[in-house]
Formats: sequence, C-alpha cells, structure tokens
Amino acid sequence: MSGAVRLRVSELNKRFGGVVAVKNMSFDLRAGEIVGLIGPNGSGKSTVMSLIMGIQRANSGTIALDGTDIARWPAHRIARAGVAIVFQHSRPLQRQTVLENIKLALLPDSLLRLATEASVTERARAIAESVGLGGVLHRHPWTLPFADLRRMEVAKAVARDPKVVLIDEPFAGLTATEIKTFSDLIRSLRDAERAVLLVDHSVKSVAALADRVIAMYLGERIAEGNAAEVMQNETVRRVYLGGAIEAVKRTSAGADAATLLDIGSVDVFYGKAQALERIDLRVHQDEFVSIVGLNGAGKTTLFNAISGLVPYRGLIRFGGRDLRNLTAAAIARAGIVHCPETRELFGYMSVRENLDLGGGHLSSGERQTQLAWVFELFPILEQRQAQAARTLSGGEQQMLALGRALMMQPKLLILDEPTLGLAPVILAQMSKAIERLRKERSLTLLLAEQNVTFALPHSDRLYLLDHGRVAWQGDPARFAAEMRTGYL
Amino acid sequence: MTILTGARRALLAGAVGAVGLFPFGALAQSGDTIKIGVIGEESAVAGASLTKAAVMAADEINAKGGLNGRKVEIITYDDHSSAADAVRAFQRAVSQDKVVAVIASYISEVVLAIEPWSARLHMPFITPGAASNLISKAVHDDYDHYKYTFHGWLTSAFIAQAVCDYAKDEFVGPRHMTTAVVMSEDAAWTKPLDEAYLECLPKIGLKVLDHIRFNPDTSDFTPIFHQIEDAHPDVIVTGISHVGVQPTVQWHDQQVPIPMVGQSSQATTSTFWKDTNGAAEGVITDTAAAPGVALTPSTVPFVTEYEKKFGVTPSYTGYASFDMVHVIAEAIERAGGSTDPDKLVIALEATDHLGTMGRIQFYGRDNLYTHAMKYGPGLVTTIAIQWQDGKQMCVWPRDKANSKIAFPSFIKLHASAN
Amino acid sequence: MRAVQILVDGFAISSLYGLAAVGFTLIFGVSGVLNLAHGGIMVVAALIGWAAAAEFGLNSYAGTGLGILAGLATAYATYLIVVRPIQRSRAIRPEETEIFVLTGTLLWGIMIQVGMAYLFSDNPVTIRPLVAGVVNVLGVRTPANEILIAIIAWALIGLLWLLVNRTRTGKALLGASMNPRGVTLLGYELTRIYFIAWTIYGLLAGIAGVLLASFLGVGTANTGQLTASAFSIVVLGGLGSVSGSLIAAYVVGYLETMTAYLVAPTLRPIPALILLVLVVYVRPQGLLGRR
Amino acid sequence: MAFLRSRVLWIGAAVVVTAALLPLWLSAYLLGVLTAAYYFGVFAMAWDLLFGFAGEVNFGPTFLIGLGAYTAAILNSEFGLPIPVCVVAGALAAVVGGILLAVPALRLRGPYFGLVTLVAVLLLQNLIVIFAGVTGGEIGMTVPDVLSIDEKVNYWFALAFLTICAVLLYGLSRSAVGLILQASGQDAVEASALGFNVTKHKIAAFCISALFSGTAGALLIFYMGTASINTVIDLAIAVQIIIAAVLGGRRTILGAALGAVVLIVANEFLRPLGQLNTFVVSAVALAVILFFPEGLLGYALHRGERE
Repeated sequence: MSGAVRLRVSELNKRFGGVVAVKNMSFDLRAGEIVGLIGPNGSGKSTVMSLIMGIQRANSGTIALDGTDIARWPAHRIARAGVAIVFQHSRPLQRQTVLENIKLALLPDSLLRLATEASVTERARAIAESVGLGGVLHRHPWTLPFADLRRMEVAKAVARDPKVVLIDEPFAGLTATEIKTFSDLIRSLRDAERAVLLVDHSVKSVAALADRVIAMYLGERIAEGNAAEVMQNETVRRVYLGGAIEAVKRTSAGADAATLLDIGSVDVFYGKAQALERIDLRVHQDEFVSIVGLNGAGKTTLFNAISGLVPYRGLIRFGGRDLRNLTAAAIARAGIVHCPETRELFGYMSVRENLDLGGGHLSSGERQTQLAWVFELFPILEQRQAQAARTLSGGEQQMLALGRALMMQPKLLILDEPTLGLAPVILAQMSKAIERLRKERSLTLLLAEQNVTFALPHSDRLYLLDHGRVAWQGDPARFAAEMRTGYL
Repeated sequence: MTILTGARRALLAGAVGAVGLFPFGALAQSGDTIKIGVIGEESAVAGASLTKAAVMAADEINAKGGLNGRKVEIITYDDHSSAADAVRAFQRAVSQDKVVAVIASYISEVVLAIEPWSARLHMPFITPGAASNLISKAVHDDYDHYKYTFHGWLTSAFIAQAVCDYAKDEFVGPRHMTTAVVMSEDAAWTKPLDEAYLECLPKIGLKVLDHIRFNPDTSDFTPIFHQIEDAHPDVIVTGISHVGVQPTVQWHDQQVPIPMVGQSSQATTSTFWKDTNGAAEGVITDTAAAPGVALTPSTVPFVTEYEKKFGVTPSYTGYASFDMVHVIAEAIERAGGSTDPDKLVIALEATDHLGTMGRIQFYGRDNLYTHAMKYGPGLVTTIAIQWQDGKQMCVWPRDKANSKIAFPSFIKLHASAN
Repeated sequence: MRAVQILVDGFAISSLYGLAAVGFTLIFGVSGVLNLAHGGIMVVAALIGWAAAAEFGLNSYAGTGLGILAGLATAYATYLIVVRPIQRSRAIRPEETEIFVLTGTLLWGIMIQVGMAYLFSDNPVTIRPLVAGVVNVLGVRTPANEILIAIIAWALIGLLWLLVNRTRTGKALLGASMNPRGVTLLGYELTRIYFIAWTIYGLLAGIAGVLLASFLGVGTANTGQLTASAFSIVVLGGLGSVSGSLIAAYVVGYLETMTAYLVAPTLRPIPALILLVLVVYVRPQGLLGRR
Repeated sequence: MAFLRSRVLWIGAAVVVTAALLPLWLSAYLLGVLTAAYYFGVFAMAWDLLFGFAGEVNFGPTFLIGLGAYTAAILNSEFGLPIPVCVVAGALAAVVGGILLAVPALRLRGPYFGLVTLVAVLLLQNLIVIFAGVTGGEIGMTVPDVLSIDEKVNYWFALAFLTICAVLLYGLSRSAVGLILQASGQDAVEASALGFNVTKHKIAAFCISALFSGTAGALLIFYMGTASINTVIDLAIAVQIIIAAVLGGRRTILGAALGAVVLIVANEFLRPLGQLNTFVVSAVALAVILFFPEGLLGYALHRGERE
C-alpha cells in the first residue's frame, strides 16, 4: 500500500495575475498508490497537475521527484525524469497508426537517431497488448472508438515506464462498462508500483479506485483521507452540496400548467464520446426545475443543446415549436435565455455596456425600466456601472451575467452553475435574487447546480443527471429523502 | 479603352484557341515562315505598344509580299516584366518556337537577364527600349560571347546627351537658366544616365545643385520636391520610368514652381494625360518620336496607322520595336535569306535603316557601345516633347518642333536668379 | 523649417495609412480574418474611380462614389467567395483555418491585381483632386486637397468611433470581437454582425483607395505594398486594436517621412520595417494589443 | 501505412525513371521549364517540412533561398570560387541566417511568426539594393560559371538533385525525428509532456529547411546564370512556393514537389494566355484550396487510407 514517497509536493503556490489558483498545496504520492485529486471547476486541481508536469511554472514551492526538485524544469525534462500525463483531450497523429503513435512515445529526444530500432517496435507492441490495443495496432486513430483512444493515451503515457502517472478526468465520456475496464487498466498501473494521481470533479467516480483522496476548493486542500472519509467531510459536503440538505415544501407552481420546454430522447456526441444519452425532460410554464449532478454529468451539454450551441439527435420543443432549425441567436430571441457557467461577459466593456447589449432588443423605454429593476435586484451593479466587466469579482461577474440575461426579458431562463466557486455571502444574495424573480416576474427557470442546497429551495422538480443519463427525477422533498446519502 | 479591351479580348480568344488546338509543346512549325519572338508585358502601356508595333511591322512586310516570298510571323510572349519569366519566354521562343531573332523588353533589369541567354543559345536579340549602358558594354567586353545582343534604343549615356543638348538650346540659351537638380529613380538604367547628366549638365552651363535618387516604390514625393525646392534650382532634370504618374501629379498638385524636363518614360505614352488627369501639363520628356512630327517619311504614317488600329498613339517602345522588326528583316535579306545566327549578326552590324525614329545604325565592336544604336545628327537624336493641353507637342529640335515651350502658371522661372 | 515640413507632410499620409489600417484591424477583431487581399480592394476602388471619370466621363465626385462602391463590392466578394467558404469548410481543421484564409486571400489578391492590370494596364492613375490649389500651412505650401483628405480621414475615423461606441450595432460589433458566443447568447446573429463588419471595412478600404489615388496616385503594382503596410501597421498597433492601429499609422507615416527627409528617399521604408521586427520581438501583442 | 509507404516508394521510383527518360522526347525548352520546376520542387518541400511538420508558417522561404543564392553568386563572381564551394557556402549562409531568424522568431505564434519571416524578406531585398556595389542591386548579377549550357545535362542534374532531396526529406519526415516534429507541430504541450524538447526540434527543422532551400537557391542561379531579386527573393516567388506546397498537399513532402511542378508547368502551358496566365493559375489554386484543402497528393493519400 504505502511504498516509498515518489513525489512530494510542498507549499506549492500559483497565481494568474491577481487570481490565486493554487495556495500552499502540499501532498505526497507514494509508489503503488492511487490518489484522487478532486474538486469542482476552478478549484485549481488541474493547475496543480500542469504545475507538476511543468506545463506551467509555480510561483513558489517545490515539487520533489525522488528527492530532486523538478519544480522549475521544462516539461520535456520532467517527462524524461519519470512523470507522465494522460490528457483528457488529446490529439493523436492522424496519419500514423496506433503502433506508430505509441512508438512516438518511446523515441529518444535526439535529432540524430533517425532510425527506430526493432526493439522499440517490439516494446510498443508489448505496451499496446498490455493496454488491450493488440487488435488494432495498424488502424488509424480516427477509426478507433473513444475508449480505445483513451487506452492509446495511457499506452503513450506509460511507454517510458514513468514513476508517476497523472490522469486528467479518467472517465469523462466513457460508458459504464468502459469505465470498469479502464479502472482495471489504472489498477494495473498501481500494481506496477507506479504512483498514480487521478484528477477528477467528483469523489464518487474515483472512490472505487483511489487509495487516498485529496479534495481541493478555491486553490486549497480542504480534506484528505480515504474516499469514505472525504465524502463524509463537512467542508467537502458544503462545497458540493452546500451543507446539510433540508427539504423545502413549496406549492408546486404550474405542475399542471402548459409544457413550455419539451425534450424528447436527446443524444449528443462529442466526436466519439457520448455526452448525453436519451434525455427526456419537461418544463412547465412558470415552473422552476433544477438539474443536479456532478460536473461532467452532462448538464452544460444539455443546456448547450437547448440553446442550439451543439448539434443533437432527438427533439427539443419550446412552446410547441421545434427548435432544431433555429440559430442559437434566434432561439435566444425566442425567449430562451442561457446564462452559461462560463458567463461569457464582454470583459473589456463596462458593466452598463454589458447590460445594454442584453437589452439591445428592447425599446429604450422598456430598457430603462428593465435596467432599473436589475439594478434594484443587484445594487452592486449600479455602483460598478462604469467599471470594465473583467475587473469585477467573481460574484459580481455572476450577478452581471444574470442581470444581462434578465435584460432580455426571458420566457425561459437557463442558469448554469450560478454558484460555482462563489463565497457563501454571494450565494445568499443570488438565492434571494432568484426568489424575487419567482415572485416579481412570470418566469420559467431551468437551473443547473451541483450545490443541491442552493438548488432545492428554488426547485419545483429536480432531475439528477449522471454520466449523460437521467438517473432520478422527482420533487425536492423526495430528493431530500432518497438522495440524502450516496449522492456524492 | 473599350477598343483596347476589345483588342485584348480578341488576343485572349486567339490564345485560348491556340491552347485548345495544339497540345502543350507542340506548336505548328512551318519552314517557310520567318518567326520573330517579341517579349513584353501586355499590362504595361510601353510593353503593349512594343508587341503591337512589332505585329504591325510584320503585317506591313507581309502585305508587301513578305521577305523574298517568306511570311514574317511575330510570336508574342508576356513576361510580366519579370526577369525569370522573360528568360523562360526567351528559351521558349528559341527552342520551342524556333524563332530567328528576339525583340524583348524595355526594362534594363530584364534585358540584362536575357543577354547571357542570347549568348548561350546564339540567338540574335534586340531590346527596343532598355537604356542601361551595361547591355552594350557586355558586348564590347566579350564580343565573341555576347555579339548576339543588339541595343535597339539609345543607351542612357546618349539619352542624357540628348537631354543636355535640348536643355542647352532651350533653357540655358533663351531662358538664362544656370542651375539644376537631378532627380532619378534608383534603377539599373539611371546609374549611367545620372553619371552622364552630372558630366554634361555643367558642360552646358547648368550647375547641378543636388542629385536625388529615390526608391522606385516611392509613392509620396512631397519630401523629395521640398528637398529640391530648398536647393532653389532653375530646373529639375528627371530620369524616371518605373514611376511617372505619381511624381508628375504631386508636382502639379503641390505646384512645385520648377519645370520638370528630362527622361520620363511614362510621359511618352498617350494615356499619360488621362492617367494624370491633366497634371502632365507642361512636363517635358525626351522620346523617340511623336504624333504629327515627321522625323522621317515613315513616322507619321506609322502613327496614324497605329492610332487607327488601337485607338492610342504608340509609346517610345512602339517606334523602336516597329523599326527593329524592319531592321531584322533587312538583315535577313542582306544575309541572302539566311537566318543563321552568326550570319545574321554580321548582317545586323551592317544595318542602315531609315525608320520611324530616324536613321538607324549600330556601333561596331571597336566602339565602347558595341551594337548600341548610333546617336547624332542625321541619325537618331530623339526629340523633346511637352504635354500641352492633352497633346504631345514637339518642342525640340527646332526644325522638327510644332510648338513652343510653355509652362503652367504655377511655374516660376528663375526661382533663384531674382 | 524642416521640422515643420515633416510635421505637415507626414500628417496626411499618416491619416490615410490609419484609415486603410482601421478597417483591416476591425475585420481581424470581429471575424479573426487577416485579409491579404486588402491592397486589392483599395486598388479596385482607385482604378474604378479613375476610369469612371477618365474613361466614362462621369464627374469626378460621381466617379469617386462609384470607386468606393466598387471597393465595397470587392470586399463582399472577398468575404463570400474566399473567406466564408474557408471558415465553414468541414475539410479544414479549425486550427488550420488561419493559414487557409491567409493563402486564400493572398491568391484572391493576386487575381484582383492581375485582373485590374488586364483591364486598365498597370499604369498608376490618379483621381482628380476634390479641391484644387494650394494653401500655406506654417510656411509649407500644401495642396488644399491634401488637407481635405486629412480632414475626411479623421471625420471617418470619428464616425467609426461614434458608430462603435455610441450605437447598438457598434456595441454588438465590439462584443463580437471580445466574445462571439456571448453576443450569440444575447440573440445577435453573428452572420449579420460579420456582414456589417465587412460593409464598414469595404467602405473604409474603398474610401482610403480613392483618397490615396487623388492624393498620390495608385497603380496595380501597389497592391502588395498596400497590403503589407496595412498588415504591419496593424500588427505594430496590436491586432484588433483600432486606436493602436491609428497610433501605429502615425508612427510609421512619420518615420517614413523623416527618413525620406533626413536620411535618403531611397531608404524610406527600412526603419519602419526594423521597428516592426523589434516591436514584434519585444512585445508581440503590439503597442496597444490585448492579452 | 507500411504498405502505403512501400507503395509510395514504388510509384516514386517509377516517376523518377520516366522523368529521367523525358529528354528523349521533350524539346530543350520544355526541359528548361521542368528544370526550373524541379528546383522549385525542392523549395516547396523544404517549406512543407517547416509548415506541414513543425507547424510553422514561414512567409519568407525566399529569405533562405536568397541568402543561399546571393552568397553563392557573390563568391563566384567576386572571388571566382568554383561552383561546388559556392553552393556549400550558400547552403551554410542560409542555415546561419535561418538560425538567426528562427531562434527569436520561434517564440512568436501564428501571424506574428509569419510577419517576421515576411519582413525578413523585405529587409534582405532592401539590403541587396543598398549594397548594389556587390549585389548588382535591382539589375541582379550575372555569374560567370554555369552548371552547363546543355539543357539535358541541366535537366538530369536538377532531377537528380530533386530526387536526392525528396528521398532525404521524405525519409526524414518518416523517421523518428519526423514523427517528433509532427507531434510538436500538432500539439507542443503534449509533445513536451512526452519528453521532447519542442524548441530544439523546431529549430532543427528550420535549419534543415534552410539547408535545402539555400542549396537549391545556389544551384538555381548557377543554372539560370543570373541572380536577381525577382528570380530568387521577390515575395511573388515566396507566394508561388507556398501555393505549390498547399496545392500539392501539406504534410506530404512529395506533394509539395508535385505541386511545384504542376504549378510551373501550368504557368508555362498557359503562357499563350499572355498576361492572364497568372490570373488563371491563381484562380485554379484558389479553387483547389477551397474544394480540396488536402491538396492533390494529400487527397489521393487520404482516399487511400479511407479505402
């Protein structure tokens, strides 16, 4: 279980401009153990990974590989020293075969060795076999299923027999069965006495594998221990669920009202990876519906499909009207206003300009009243009117994004992860704002959250998304009852 | 314009036909026609004039029954004024189309690139417009190798001489001018030109106050004119060919109070007035010949015919290439119909042809300018023309002149004297 | 005296450089396109403007107008025939679109140049000055036309500024240049925004073309030169930054004029080139470039 | 792929043999055209190694070519050194110039790198004009020695040169280094994470590209007998090279050579169109880019892979 310390990260810090991405991170990786590094988007876990790999330089701190500090080495030297990485999205050489792609990873970093010895080919073949690519050695990457591409990436990573293997989002885009075989593959790495670091959004997905889990939030370590411990950890639960789940009884609005949004067995593929699988979902007039589920479950993809940003199979109707042939912009004008996780603000424009653009389709009179209302909703925006959007704090930016969306007088508001990486104070404000929306405007809301506590009070109904499928649906009360445990 | 395009459409149609008819590389070859290759850039007025005039000359010869019975055929090539293209066209003319001689290009850079090939391939070659001294110098320095090249236009040195000659007659004498500034584009042909200017201008009594060479890519001439004005010369002596419209227009718009005389090749073309919207008024340039100026009996008929055919008057290259076709034809006759390169060279050296530009002869190998066109009274002297409301009027030599020199109002003669 | 001359002479040419470059940078900002047929568009405007007056006998104002329209038409053609097909092509990988747009517009530019030379010969032409005569500016005799051109150029740049910063359409343009997805989500059709951007660009390039033709004279041979200068000015100022391009235009304009005056007319373009290389090395994002 | 590679080998061999026999039928002039085309082929292949594999868009291939050509020309005409020496010197000059250009420029991305290479050409052009004393300025310079005045000899020499370069460059592109280059060009981060020093390999690619461009440039002027700006440096030449490579198919090396030959022969074939031939050729090239972005050979190969 606990072999020699392979990698020792201590006091690691990384800032991007003013933003602190990683703060005093310290942890060890031992030979023959699998460690899960988890945290929601923007928690800094991916940054830690690229710092270890040398893709980015740490501002301070050390990364010791078998005792030698590699923190300031260039990536290729670190790789040679025995650290390997499996990227989530990789771009294999399309004109070369699988075998050649693996051979690539075995080549010396020399300009003079033009010929590849037979031994290399043999080694490559062996590795291919070991990851279960034996059958497709001479196929071209673009003919392979997604799962096999992932295998190929692993093969490339382990080719140079690394001491430490970093794996980004090991299971993203894989089906349940594929996940199982892929997990075995990862275990085999551990059995080969390598130190493995899995970087993922959720404890759950790595729980089965990881000997140890480190949870990050806002650049800091918030918990460490085995999967079970971390899942029970209060801070972790607060980060993911927003603390203890308490049921909220609400008079379910518009359950009987007309169906506003009707989604029928929608599939979405990213290249070979299936992101959504036969999604059926219904939202009634004036209803507040929440989609909960961990990052990577497919919430954002679903929303992008609704607002016409990604191609999909299946049917999406809005007020009875098929959206397939509408452009994203037309859909927005039709009243489906999407306030994305990424906010998509105009960074170099002032707050006011951002809002005005949102209200662009209104008559100036309407725009004034709407603006007044938004300012009333978020007074801070009024004070910040003249400020450039990119200079706002995360919370203020989120308010601006929401405000800008409201300027469009949406019929259906799609709100994606509004609480992502926000301080509790802001959460409260957002929560109030949404509450007021329900009271003051006739509005239908489709909310995506991994923070269930935030979602519950505002939801008439919930859908739980898991690996691109609807895993559960029902009203908040039942959710509290049935999902309280084992949600993570 | 429309006529022109019409002509070009025809040319194009013909060309397309040609491509269609003969598969690549297999152009019909008949022994009894005498083929002359003519290389020039159709897009350039001077280049277009060059090829058109050559075709006219051939038609004229054929109309008179050809060269002792054999037809003269002109094969034209477009070199886009690029040395590389020109060399390839030359090779094509020689080994593909089996021409007996080549008339090519008015740009010294291009001609100097072709010259070694005429030597290597032993192909008689005449340029009807380039001016660089180096062309004939090469022949002089290594006669046996380069003897196939002839210079069918005055070398820079003689152009300068001509300019000095009429500057003496028209400006120093009657107008008491004493100072000048030389303004030339930085190009192959102007190097010897400027040397000659700097030598002969003082001789005729024009002190050279400044000598300005500028990048041929220059589009803004304001600084140059200001610099010239600061020197307060009586006259600007030009050596420009790649540029012409731009300096002229800016000279006019900025009302530079100093007359521009010398060599301005673009000003010799008939479209110059339109191109400059009349800013050409008062510009004086040296040229081969001009409409309505009977340098020789054949000048006027040629111009009239040319204008009838193409709707514009020929540029200086037109006169030259028209004459050179005849020169070659006569040489072949002199050689007893033989088109053997070496015989042809000897025959060409014996040239004495009364063409549209004057009486054409070439210097012998003992002369520094071997195979260059002879300059002088009774031979080719060139004339000075001035643009006067839309027309090219001949103002020098006096005996040929059909108008007097007159300058636009903004020209202040004797800027410096008083 | 020299100093004043440089000051006066450099001004008009610089403002023209600016006018030509602003459109170029706008297109890059909004639709990420470096249009190497830029010079071609200016040349078309100039030549048509000239031909309309000189060949078909329109009065010079009508001719100029026609020239500008021709420039606009060419800009549309560039977008519809070359740029958009490449951007939408499935066969071209996103990361390769850039090089394809560059190569495509390059070829298109050559076609324009050769085509125009075929129709109008490669002689440079000039459009009759909008106003004749000269005025004395600080003791420097300057064509009234040159002054008018500087004024027009600045008026247009002012208009553009108003359009971008004071109108909703302009805001949408600006938004698209920062975050295309953002404006889509707000219900603005990108295709329409691009169309507007190319319209503005076509007009600016066309006007710059005819003004240049009436100020200095333009010929098909200038095509490449015009593209290159716009390209380098825009990079110098920072790709996509309008104000940056304006500043850069003046830097280049005056640098060239000074070289022509103080060093030698032959060396005119060189210092600007060297400066460009230095800036690109030291500060790749250009003088006022973002990120 | 292995099968495909051998197929390429056989086809290549067949092509070379046929090409070598052409002088039996073709006129001296056509041989001349092909000769020039072959040197162009080398330019294009060298460019493709840089763009197709290292993923760097070099707008100034003529900077490298010009360095090679003019160095050789000057050494030959000024000091009368024998052709081989001049060619070697030219090649070295190109490599040195290439390094001086690449080392700082490779820090730049996309259009910036392109622009710098472009400006390099313009500067070289101006320098040549300024030092007209040695370089002959716009006139260019005539070199005393030429490879041969016999078209056939010139042709075979060029063909041999092209073949050798093709074998070397194609081999390189298929070799370990080629694989690494391709990886670096496609995704520098991933390549370095696999343990490859991307910068080192890109600079190497630049040097190799420079080496071949320079050599070809030097040989070209000893074939043409003259070195002038608009034969070896002018941006128009650079444009043609880029078009040739894209036309023939990026990332294929051989395609670049094919494209160059097609382009030049087409240009010559359309000469009867006079001034319009450039127009037509550009239009065709544009059409190919729009409809077969893979390029001629790329398209064929891809078809092959799909089958």
